[in-house]
This record gives sequence, structure tokens and C-alpha cells, in this order.
Amino acid sequence: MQETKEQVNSANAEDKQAQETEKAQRCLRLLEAALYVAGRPLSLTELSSVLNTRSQQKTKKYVKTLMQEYSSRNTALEILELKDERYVLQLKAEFTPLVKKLVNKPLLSSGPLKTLAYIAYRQPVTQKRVIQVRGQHAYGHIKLLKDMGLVATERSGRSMTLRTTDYFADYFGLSHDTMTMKKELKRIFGEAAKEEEQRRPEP
Amino acid sequence: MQETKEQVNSANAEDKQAQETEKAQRCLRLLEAALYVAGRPLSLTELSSVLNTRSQQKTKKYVKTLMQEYSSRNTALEILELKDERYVLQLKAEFTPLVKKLVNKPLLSSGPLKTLAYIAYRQPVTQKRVIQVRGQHAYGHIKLLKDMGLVATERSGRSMTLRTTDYFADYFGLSHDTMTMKKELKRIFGEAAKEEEQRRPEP
Amino acid sequence: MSAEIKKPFYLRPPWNILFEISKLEKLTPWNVNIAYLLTSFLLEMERTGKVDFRASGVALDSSALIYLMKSKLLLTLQEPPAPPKTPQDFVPPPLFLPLRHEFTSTTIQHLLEVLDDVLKGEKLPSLDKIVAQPVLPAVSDLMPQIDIFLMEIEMQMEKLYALLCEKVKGTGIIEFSSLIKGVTRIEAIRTFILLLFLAQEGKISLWQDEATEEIYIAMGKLNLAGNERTSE
Repeated sequence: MQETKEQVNSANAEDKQAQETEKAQRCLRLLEAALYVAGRPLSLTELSSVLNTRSQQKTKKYVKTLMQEYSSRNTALEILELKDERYVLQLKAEFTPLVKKLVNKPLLSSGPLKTLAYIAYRQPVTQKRVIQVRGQHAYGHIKLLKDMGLVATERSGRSMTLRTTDYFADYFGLSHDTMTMKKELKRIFGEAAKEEEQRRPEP
Repeated sequence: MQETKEQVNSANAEDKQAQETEKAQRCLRLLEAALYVAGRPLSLTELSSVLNTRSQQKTKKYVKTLMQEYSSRNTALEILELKDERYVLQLKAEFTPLVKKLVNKPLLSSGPLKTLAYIAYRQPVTQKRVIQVRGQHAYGHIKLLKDMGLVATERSGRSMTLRTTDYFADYFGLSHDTMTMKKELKRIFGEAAKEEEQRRPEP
Repeated sequence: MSAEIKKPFYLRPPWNILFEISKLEKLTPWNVNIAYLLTSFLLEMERTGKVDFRASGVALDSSALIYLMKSKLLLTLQEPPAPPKTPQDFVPPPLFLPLRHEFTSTTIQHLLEVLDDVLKGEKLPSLDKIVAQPVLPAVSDLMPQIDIFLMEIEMQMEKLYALLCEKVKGTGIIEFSSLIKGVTRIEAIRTFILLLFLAQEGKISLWQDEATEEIYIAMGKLNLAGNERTSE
């Protein structure tokens, strides 16, 4: 009698554990699916809604597990945590130049990307200055960057000042704080930027 | 002496094997990156170009390995082989309804989408005709559609003819054969159009 | 129809240059990048979705006028100024956006919905869309001081035509490259502009070989119906 009970208990426990594992696996796969289809950073709230749970703590636990799963595996993809507990699935940067040609959404061409880099690097910077340095075409670039939500303008007196948006920071996984972001950017732009800074002290 | 030689040989062999493994891993990651960013079926030719090889046999071997890697792993994504040796990375169908709500970005805004619809329905159609019906703005639309790989142009004599691409067919789940596709479109378009015709006779 | 009196986008910089005659008359033509202005003008109009044929007309007219001003300076042999020096500043390398796969929400249903619209438009000429907008200056205001310039051009054209008659001899055709052999760049441009005027009057015909980019000049009007000449 007792033995049977123990067996039942043990079987129950196993069952339960198997169920738990299965449930956890299901949650991980759901989060993966969500990050894959969205192609943008998702907040814990959005991720929780996919898991159909109100516990952001639980969602966070799962998404961290998924992150670990991705980073421990040999894969071209990565999951990053951004500011304000938002998460994004993306291609590791090292692969970008090698597969860019297969992308069908027209990426920004190198002109606008240079203007973007300049604005990010010198922000806050007047529109006038950007046009002076990048040329007349930069009007179009600025418009495009604003349309894409990567850059925002502020009117200060008679002139327009440009800076990057939080969306920009998220897109590149940078800090939302301008000073910190500029430091991070300098690291990304690397040696070229460093030399430049030494030659030309900030005004 | 012999022992040393053997040791050297063995070390060399190990080195070589490690190098081979590393190379294979790199190829797998490149293919994964390509399939991920393309988000559409890729041919062996396209995949080979990413691996920088002319041997489609080699590419096929790697892509099959990648397929196995994905199917043996617990993941929400899958790699499928389609007709004509094309391969696609996609979300497993069971997850689609659960994460669909996170998708809110249209493929195209309404202007270019209209131009695309018109080309699909009337193809092959001259660029001139498209501009007549859709207006001067359609020049920009056509460029965008070409950039996105949805539409291709052919020069026939002095005029340019437009048709949709295989990517277009894949995206909307239509046949690659133009005649069949047009029939499909007409069938789906079907009743609504017929009713419209009956209500409003041709001028 | 639309009650909004909001200032249209093209009265803002940089496009306003094309719509304010006073400015147009004062400016140095070399400072105007017409290609950029027109491209961005069209893109902006496309984006806002408000097609205004009158505005397009004025923009085109102003551009033509600026081209004319540039041509005029060239014909009087004024060298275009050297491109302005851009201020020295470090421009970091382009920032490439991280690649992410994104699903899009467009379905075949959407495609068919808009197709319905388009096919309706195929049958109806869409002339009723044009709405008069009183914000633009009349086109004729833009064209005063041109007459003397045109007279000058007439003279230059006559000279060039005489030269061509002499040069083509029996064949009736001459290559542009041989016509401008040994002349300065500015003189070559000037010659080319005059050729355009001559062609416009039907005195000569021009065509270009797409492969070699050579431009051929033939005396008189070209008979395209027979296709004999184009096959050369």
C-alpha cells in the first residue's frame, strides 16, 4: 500500500516536472517567435502579453533564459537587452556586410548613414552646420532620418538643432544619455575618431 | 624520433581538423544570416554567392546541415526546402496566430502598393501604361518596387515592360507562373470585381 | 475643395527659391542645384500625396529659367565658380543599421483592396483631381529680360550652323567629338547648348550611340520612319 503510494507520488512528481519543463519550453519558443516576427525591440509588457501572463518577473526570467540559450549557441543571431527592459533579436553585426545584398527592404544608402553618423557624433548640432559639412543633399537626408524617427529637430531661437532619438539609441543598442552615447559612438568609430579628437579639441 | 614525428603529424591533423570545423561553422552561420535577413526563399545560387563558392553541391551540403541543426533543436523557427532547390527560414506555422498582433508594419504604403497591384494584375505591362494609369509618381513607386525586388523590368524594343518577381509570388503565396498567378489574382479578386462591373457598366 | 490655407511645403526652403520671383532674379545661378531641388520637390509632393500640377509647372518653369541663366553665363564664356569649400569637420564612417527580420502586415487582401481602386482609375481620367491654388505667381511674370539674350543666341546659332554646313561636306553627318576637338571645356559646353537650340528649330538632328556615348549631328530633320539612319 505504502509502496504504491510512493510510486504514485513519484510518478506524479515526474509528470509535474515534465509538464513544467514543457511549459517553460513553450514560453521560450513563444518569446522567440515574438522577437522574430516583430523585428523591433519589445517591452516586457508586450512580451508578457504574448505569454498571456501578468507577471513581468516571470517573463523576464524566460527572456533571460532565451538570451543565454542564444549566446551559448553557435548562431548568427543575438538577443540584446536594451534600456527600460526591452529586448530585441537581430543579426550579429559582423555578418551585416556579408549578407546586406540579400535584404529587400531598401536600407538607408551610405549618404544618409554618414549624415546620421555625423549628427549622432556632434549632437546637439544645428541643421545649418550639418548642411555646411555634408552639403545640400543633407536636406534630403535629414528629412529621411526624421521620417524614420532616427533624428529629431528642435527649434532653438532662429536655428534648428538636430539630435538622435531614443529609437536611434535602441536601434544601435546605445545609451539614451547623450554624453554616454557619444562615448560609445567614439568607441564604435574607433581609431579614426580618436585621432580626430586629439587633433581638434572640442570647441 | 618516430614518436615525435607521429606527434607532429597528429598535431597537424588536429589543427587541420579544427580549421575545417571552424570553416564549416562559419559557412553555417553565413547561411543562417542570409536566410534570416532575406526573409524569403533563397536559391542555391544566392546562397552560394554568400559563401563565395561556385560549388552548389557544397552549399547544398551546408544548408542541409543547417536544416538538421534547426529541426533537431527546440526552436520556433524552421528551415524548409521548397521547389527548385530554394530554402527559406520561417516561423513555424503554429506560432503565427499567437504573435501576429505584434506585426504592424505594412510592406508598402498605399501609393506604391496600388502600383504593385496594378502591375501584378496587368503584367506584362509597359512602364508607359503604368505611368498613364497611376500618374507621374509611379516612377518613384517603380523604382522602390524594383529596389525591393518585387518587380522586374525588361527592355522590349524601345519600351520597358514590367512584371512581378518570384519574390512577389512568394510573399503573397501565389504561383510563380504568370498565367496561373493572374488567374489566382482574378479568382481572389473575383466576386467583388464582378459585382462592380455589373453595377457600373464600362463607359 | 480643401479648406486648409496652410502654407504649402514648397514655399519653405529650399524649394521656395523656385516660387519667389524676386529671389530668382537676384540669385547666382551656380548656387542652385536644380536636380536636387526638383527631385526633392517631387518626393515631398509624393509623400504628402497632394499633387499640384500648377506648382509642378512653376517649378519646372523656374528650373528652365535657371538653366537658361546658366547657359547664358556659359555662352558669355564665364567659367562656373569652383565648388565652395566645405568646412573641415570630422565625418565618422556611415553607421550601418543592424539587420533585423521583420514581418510585414500587408496581405493579399490589402493588395486586392487597392487593386479595386486602381482599376477604377484606369477607366476614369483623373482630371477632376486638380484644384486651383492661388498661392503661386503667374508663370509669365518669370520671363522678362530674356529677349536680348535670345537675339544673342540667334546670332551664335547662325555662326555655328554655317560652320556645320562647311564641316559635314558630303556625308551630312559629323560626330560631336570631332566638332569640339581642341576647344576648351567651356567652349564645348557652349557649342552643345547651341546644338540643342538648332535641333529644337529642326535645323539639325542629334542622336547618341548608347554604347559609345558619341553624339552624332546630322543636317536637317531625321526621317525616323525608315529607321535607316538609326541602324548605323
